[in-house]
Amino acid sequence: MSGIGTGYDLSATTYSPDGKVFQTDYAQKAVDNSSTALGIKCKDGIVLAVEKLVVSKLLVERSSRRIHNVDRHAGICVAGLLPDGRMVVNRAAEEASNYKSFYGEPIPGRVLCERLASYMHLFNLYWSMRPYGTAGLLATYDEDGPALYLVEPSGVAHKYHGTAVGKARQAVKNELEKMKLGQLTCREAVVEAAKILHKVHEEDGKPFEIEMSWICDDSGRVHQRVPAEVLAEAEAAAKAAMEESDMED
Amino acid sequence: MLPRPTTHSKALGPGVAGPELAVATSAVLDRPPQPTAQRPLSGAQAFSVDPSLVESADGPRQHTQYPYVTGTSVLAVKYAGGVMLACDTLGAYGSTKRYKSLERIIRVNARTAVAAGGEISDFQYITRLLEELATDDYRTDDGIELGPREVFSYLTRVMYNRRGKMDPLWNSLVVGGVEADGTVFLGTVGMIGTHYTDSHVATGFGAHLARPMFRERQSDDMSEADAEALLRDALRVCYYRDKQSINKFQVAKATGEGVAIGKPFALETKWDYKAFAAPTKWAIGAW
Amino acid sequence: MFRNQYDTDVTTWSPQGRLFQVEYAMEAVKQGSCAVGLTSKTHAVLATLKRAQNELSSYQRKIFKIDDHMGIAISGLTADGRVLCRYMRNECLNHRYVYESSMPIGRLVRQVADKHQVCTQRSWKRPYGVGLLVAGHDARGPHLYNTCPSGNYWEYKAMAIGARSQASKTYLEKHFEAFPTATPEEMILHGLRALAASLSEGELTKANCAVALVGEGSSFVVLEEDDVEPYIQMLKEEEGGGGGAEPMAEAAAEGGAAAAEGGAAAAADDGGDGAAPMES
Amino acid sequence: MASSRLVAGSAVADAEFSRDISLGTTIIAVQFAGGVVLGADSRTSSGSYVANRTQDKITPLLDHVYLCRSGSASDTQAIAGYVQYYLAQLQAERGGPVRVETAAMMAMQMAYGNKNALQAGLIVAGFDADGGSVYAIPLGGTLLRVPFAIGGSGSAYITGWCDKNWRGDMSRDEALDFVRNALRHAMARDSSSGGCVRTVVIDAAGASREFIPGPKLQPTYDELPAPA
Amino acid sequence: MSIYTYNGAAIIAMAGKDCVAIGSDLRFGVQLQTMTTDYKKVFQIHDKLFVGLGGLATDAQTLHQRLMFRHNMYKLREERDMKPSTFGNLVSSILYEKRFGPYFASPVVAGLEPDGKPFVCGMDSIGALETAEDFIVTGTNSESLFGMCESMWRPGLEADELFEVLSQCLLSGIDRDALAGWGAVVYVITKDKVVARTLKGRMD
Amino acid sequence: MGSNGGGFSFDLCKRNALLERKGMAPPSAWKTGTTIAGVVFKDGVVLGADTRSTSGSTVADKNCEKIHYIAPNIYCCGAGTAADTMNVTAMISSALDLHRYATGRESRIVTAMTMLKSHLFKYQGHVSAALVLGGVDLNGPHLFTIFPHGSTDCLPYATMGSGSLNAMSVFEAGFKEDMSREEAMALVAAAIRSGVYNDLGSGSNVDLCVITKDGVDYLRNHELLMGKTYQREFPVKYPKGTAPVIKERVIPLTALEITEGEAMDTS
Repeated sequence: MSGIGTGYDLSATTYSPDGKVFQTDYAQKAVDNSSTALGIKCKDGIVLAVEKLVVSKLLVERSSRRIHNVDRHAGICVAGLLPDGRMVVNRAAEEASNYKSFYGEPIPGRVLCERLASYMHLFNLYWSMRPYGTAGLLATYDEDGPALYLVEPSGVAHKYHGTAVGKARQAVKNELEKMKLGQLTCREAVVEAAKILHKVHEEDGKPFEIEMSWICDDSGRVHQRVPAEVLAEAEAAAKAAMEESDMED
Repeated sequence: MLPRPTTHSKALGPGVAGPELAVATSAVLDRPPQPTAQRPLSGAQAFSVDPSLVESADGPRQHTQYPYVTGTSVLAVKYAGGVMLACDTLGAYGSTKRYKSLERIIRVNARTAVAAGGEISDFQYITRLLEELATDDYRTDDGIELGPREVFSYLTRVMYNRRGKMDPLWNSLVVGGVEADGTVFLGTVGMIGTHYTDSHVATGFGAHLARPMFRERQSDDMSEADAEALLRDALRVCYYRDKQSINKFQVAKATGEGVAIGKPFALETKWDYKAFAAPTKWAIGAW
Repeated sequence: MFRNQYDTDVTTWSPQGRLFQVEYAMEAVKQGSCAVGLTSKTHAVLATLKRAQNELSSYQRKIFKIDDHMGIAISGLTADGRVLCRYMRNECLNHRYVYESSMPIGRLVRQVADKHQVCTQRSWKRPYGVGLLVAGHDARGPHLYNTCPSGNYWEYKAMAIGARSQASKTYLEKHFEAFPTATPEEMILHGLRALAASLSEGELTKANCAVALVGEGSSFVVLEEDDVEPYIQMLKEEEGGGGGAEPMAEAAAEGGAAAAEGGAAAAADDGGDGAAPMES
Repeated sequence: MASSRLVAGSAVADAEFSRDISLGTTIIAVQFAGGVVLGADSRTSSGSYVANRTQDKITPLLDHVYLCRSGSASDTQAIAGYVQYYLAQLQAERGGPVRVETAAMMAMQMAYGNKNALQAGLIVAGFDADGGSVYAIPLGGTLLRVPFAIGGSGSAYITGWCDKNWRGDMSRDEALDFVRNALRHAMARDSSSGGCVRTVVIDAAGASREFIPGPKLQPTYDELPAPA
Repeated sequence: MSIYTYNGAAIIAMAGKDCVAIGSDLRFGVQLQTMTTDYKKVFQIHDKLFVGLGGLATDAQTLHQRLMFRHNMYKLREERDMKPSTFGNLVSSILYEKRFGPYFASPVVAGLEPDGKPFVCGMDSIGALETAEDFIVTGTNSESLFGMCESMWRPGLEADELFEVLSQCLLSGIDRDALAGWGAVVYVITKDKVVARTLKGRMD
Repeated sequence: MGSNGGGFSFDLCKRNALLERKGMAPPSAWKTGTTIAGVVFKDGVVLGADTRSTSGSTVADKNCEKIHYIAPNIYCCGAGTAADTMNVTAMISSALDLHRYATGRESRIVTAMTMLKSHLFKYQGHVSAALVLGGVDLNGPHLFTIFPHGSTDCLPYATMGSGSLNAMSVFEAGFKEDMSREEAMALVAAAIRSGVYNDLGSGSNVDLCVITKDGVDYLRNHELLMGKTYQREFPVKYPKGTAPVIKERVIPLTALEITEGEAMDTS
């Protein structure tokens, strides 16, 4: 049922008669309209990737960041409103830092994820605030190994083997489901992620760049941007694959 | 009666709580910190303060602390292309040589190393602060990292702020490193925030024992080998003459290539002069 | 101008996942006169068009120095701009106090943008109605950033904001490939030409425009009045020569068209402007 | 009192030297079947400064009686000086060797009689007609005959070790080893003790000294061996 | 407050070529109050020997009396004047005797040795003797006297110039001393005469 | 009046203590902040000292002598309160003089050392003299340090005073057994220099004293480190009459020229 015009959809503290909190759903919309981001859990780590539309040629290449370091062992890729996303990342960094300074060890991924979810949930509880219009793909590597989480505007968070958010999320998920994620290495996943993003972007036609990070053995279990040359190779491979499939068409 | 504070007792010995002697028998058991005459006027003597002097002095009494586990001198020199820091690895508990593998030099980031003398718990706190700073740089991920001069400046503020609260961090710190443009940096910060940069620095006893040697032999364009030899000579003298030191040292180098903290090593020392073995052989009646 | 249920409150999402209040705040930026910024390999330049409220008033200042290595040009609500300016100056001073070094441009911009964001999420606040062009020089060279009321920020090679800035942008897009190697003087001239493109009437005079320059080894300076006069003179000579006039005329024409479009599309989905309000 | 306050104002401000020089020390003496072994480290400190790194803290009182000194260097030197003087006098008077106990008594008289003015912890040990004997004279001037005695700031660190490892039936070499090891462990932990180890063995053959340079001592836990 | 600054004094002794001069200010005060303005701190021991006594006035006077007593005894015993260098040692011994309860006075001795060579020496309150080739100062603001002398004195000053140099040093030195001043007296001792001159100084 | 009984007089102590209680700080005595040092070499002993004496932070004497004569074969460097070092060494020196007259033998260094230490011990550190005593006697060269409290050490190389740490670092790095005279002099001079340059209590010049069995070389101002670096280009010359003289008086000479005492009546 649509809430438009009913007046039940103007505040995060209002239920609609059928039990929905429309403001939360609307915030999710902002995420759904976002350019596509995906996360893959491989056997040796996590890869995060996101497409970024290049809206102006005056922009400095690769300047606007969507993937952020939270701590050495954790990173977040945000989708939706970028400013909202940054605030979530700030909070994550704060949590990581507080945890570290109090307990003396890096914050476990699960704890970080839960704390973030609680934080985002908070904004669904008061009329004076709005839910965050952002979702975060959280990649961590702790003593239990690598983990991928998705935290959504509602405060819901799940652990994933692979997932996507944004405009082409469904297409990406379809692609991910085809792959054998558990056998993939991060190095392979980088190529796959590039291919997927190129593929789902195809219809759009607008110029875009890919931002990608990983946390795996290759990166010393530290969350960092995928090295430029690795990324370039992956993009090249992705473009080649695209052309190939074009030919097939 | 209220329980006594559990500092250690002069009467019973290190690490033991109990009544304090009315008259200190320094002869038998020393008080925890080994004071020298110097009040904390500059970085060089910052931590080697005689607390009794502080207490008896006029003005606001430092109701704060008293160093417990302490490290002694830190020595550092600039040389061609880098800076070298050195100190021993002793964490003394009063006059007890308690922890002998205590590393007092840390790497802050690729360009900066910090070494400390004085209260080790405070230094560990400072270490955590610096780690957090480095992590902040990492998080920001914009290719900008704090240079040694910035770390140095930061530490002077931290130290001075704490002293402003009459709760000083009981350390003297040495910051060494290489700036992004290749400039070699070396500075020291005392426990009340006094700070200076120089071609060579030495804290604690090193200010008296090592600095004269540095003034004679150090030059900014000396080779790495020469710098290491100089530091070893200075460490040896400090070991001979500073009772809070042990023959187990660490040398760290900060160069354009990064920061390398070496493994602990021992120095060769000279004890077998004839006059040492039998000092009064020709002076019967002497001591 | 139409209204709907979802556009009065900054804490209300529209069913499409948009925040109208924020988008309206973005419009405030376009109310301000034009500000242009551009960077070379060594320098960053700001150029602004100043308005006077009436003939008796002075021209509104649009460029503010933040620190020796950084300054901003604002467009939109000047008062909001001054609040942010004060904040930025404070941050720079604090950074200088603690580290005895200049604050990295990007980090400050991010903080400012975060400050913006907070105002888009609290019912008792309103978004800042000002856009900033932040020009500065730090360890990583010269930078130009643009912040928006939405809390978004981007780093640009060159950028223009404010009224009729589309014309200026067109000029910049046409010439930006020449910027990296341009001399500071050339940069200033580029800046002024881009600025001139945004003029609807009249011409650049030493009174109505101000330029700022910052770069390697030169701290942030604002050129106004007599200091900017020689550059304006140079432009005029160019025009007289006829050679340089052509691109400007062209740009101005385009700009005019774009401005007309822009007015119509005010509240609608702003596709032309690089989806600036709600990058998602 | 007045004069001492006045001097505080006008005396040397270099506290290093106005403060008394202290034998923050480890001293030890053990009796074995045929005699006694005395041992001491060699560090003399003034505050944190090592004023003498090869001090001899084992002072002969007679050919067959030696004294280990701990406490204030000046006080113990003065005591030793007086005891040497009186013992020499007594020996000349008696025309024969003085017993160890007598020497210890003499030292006690000095320490006890001036206990408020002195800081001295002494161990007297020697060999006489009755064999070897060890006397401890801690602060205050108590005189105790003991099979072995330890003293000085370093002794706190080895009390347990000595209790565990001491045996009443040690041979000369065992006793010597016991002394060396006790000192080694005390010097490893007490910053006021250090440098070298000096020992004196006194038995029927007379007194024989040994000097072990610091680097020659076997390293203890967490220490590095001296480079060859 | 140091006991040394209870009364106030400024004294300089300077050596010249075969001559020597010594001068003091004239103020006698008790802390910040000026009592008299004709109080000389320089005393003549014999024809060619003067001693200046800075510090606590009561001790300076006592000391002066003891010094006169000792010198008179010496003269009776030896039938000659004491050499200035000998006298310096005498003063030093008298002071060191009270090592643990000193006179609060720091003497300056100036005189001509029998061979005509100038002799100046000074000491602290417990008799640490310092003989000088150039000058000796003492007083409540000895630092400023030091500064003047350090800059003005040069070897080989003749009697007249010695007087002028010493006067300048003394007058400008005491201008920076609230506890000394009100004019000065300077004695110049040469082979055949002693000239005493009173100088005009600030009266505040 | 005027005790000649020797020893210290304590009659002013009570009064001074009272004054001090009333807030009248006693004056600071001159002291020698000082770097003094000595080494034993093959044939003898080299002693060294700087030449600064201070009163508070003011330099009281720029070129004082800190190496004191004890006996023809013994010298002693003094640090601490200037009056104490001077008087203690002078006292022991004269006592040894008498001892030599009595015994007809060369003084031994241990004798000087023992006399010094017992004097200092008697005053329990209140006579604050820190000494480096050196000399050569029939047993060869000897070097002792004596602390204000009266403890002594017998050492091959020794330093004292506020610059002792600076000087010691030179010795610990450079000492060798059985050095030549030249080596030993260079080493001691370097040690003193280290004090002069690094310790504020020490300054000016280097005095050395080399004692061998063949005699003593007292090298006063062996190294002149600190001359005046400034010089008045043209020292101001005051013409006669510059100073405002109010009154001038010539004090007549009174002394009787006694050429010869009258012969005592011996009849």
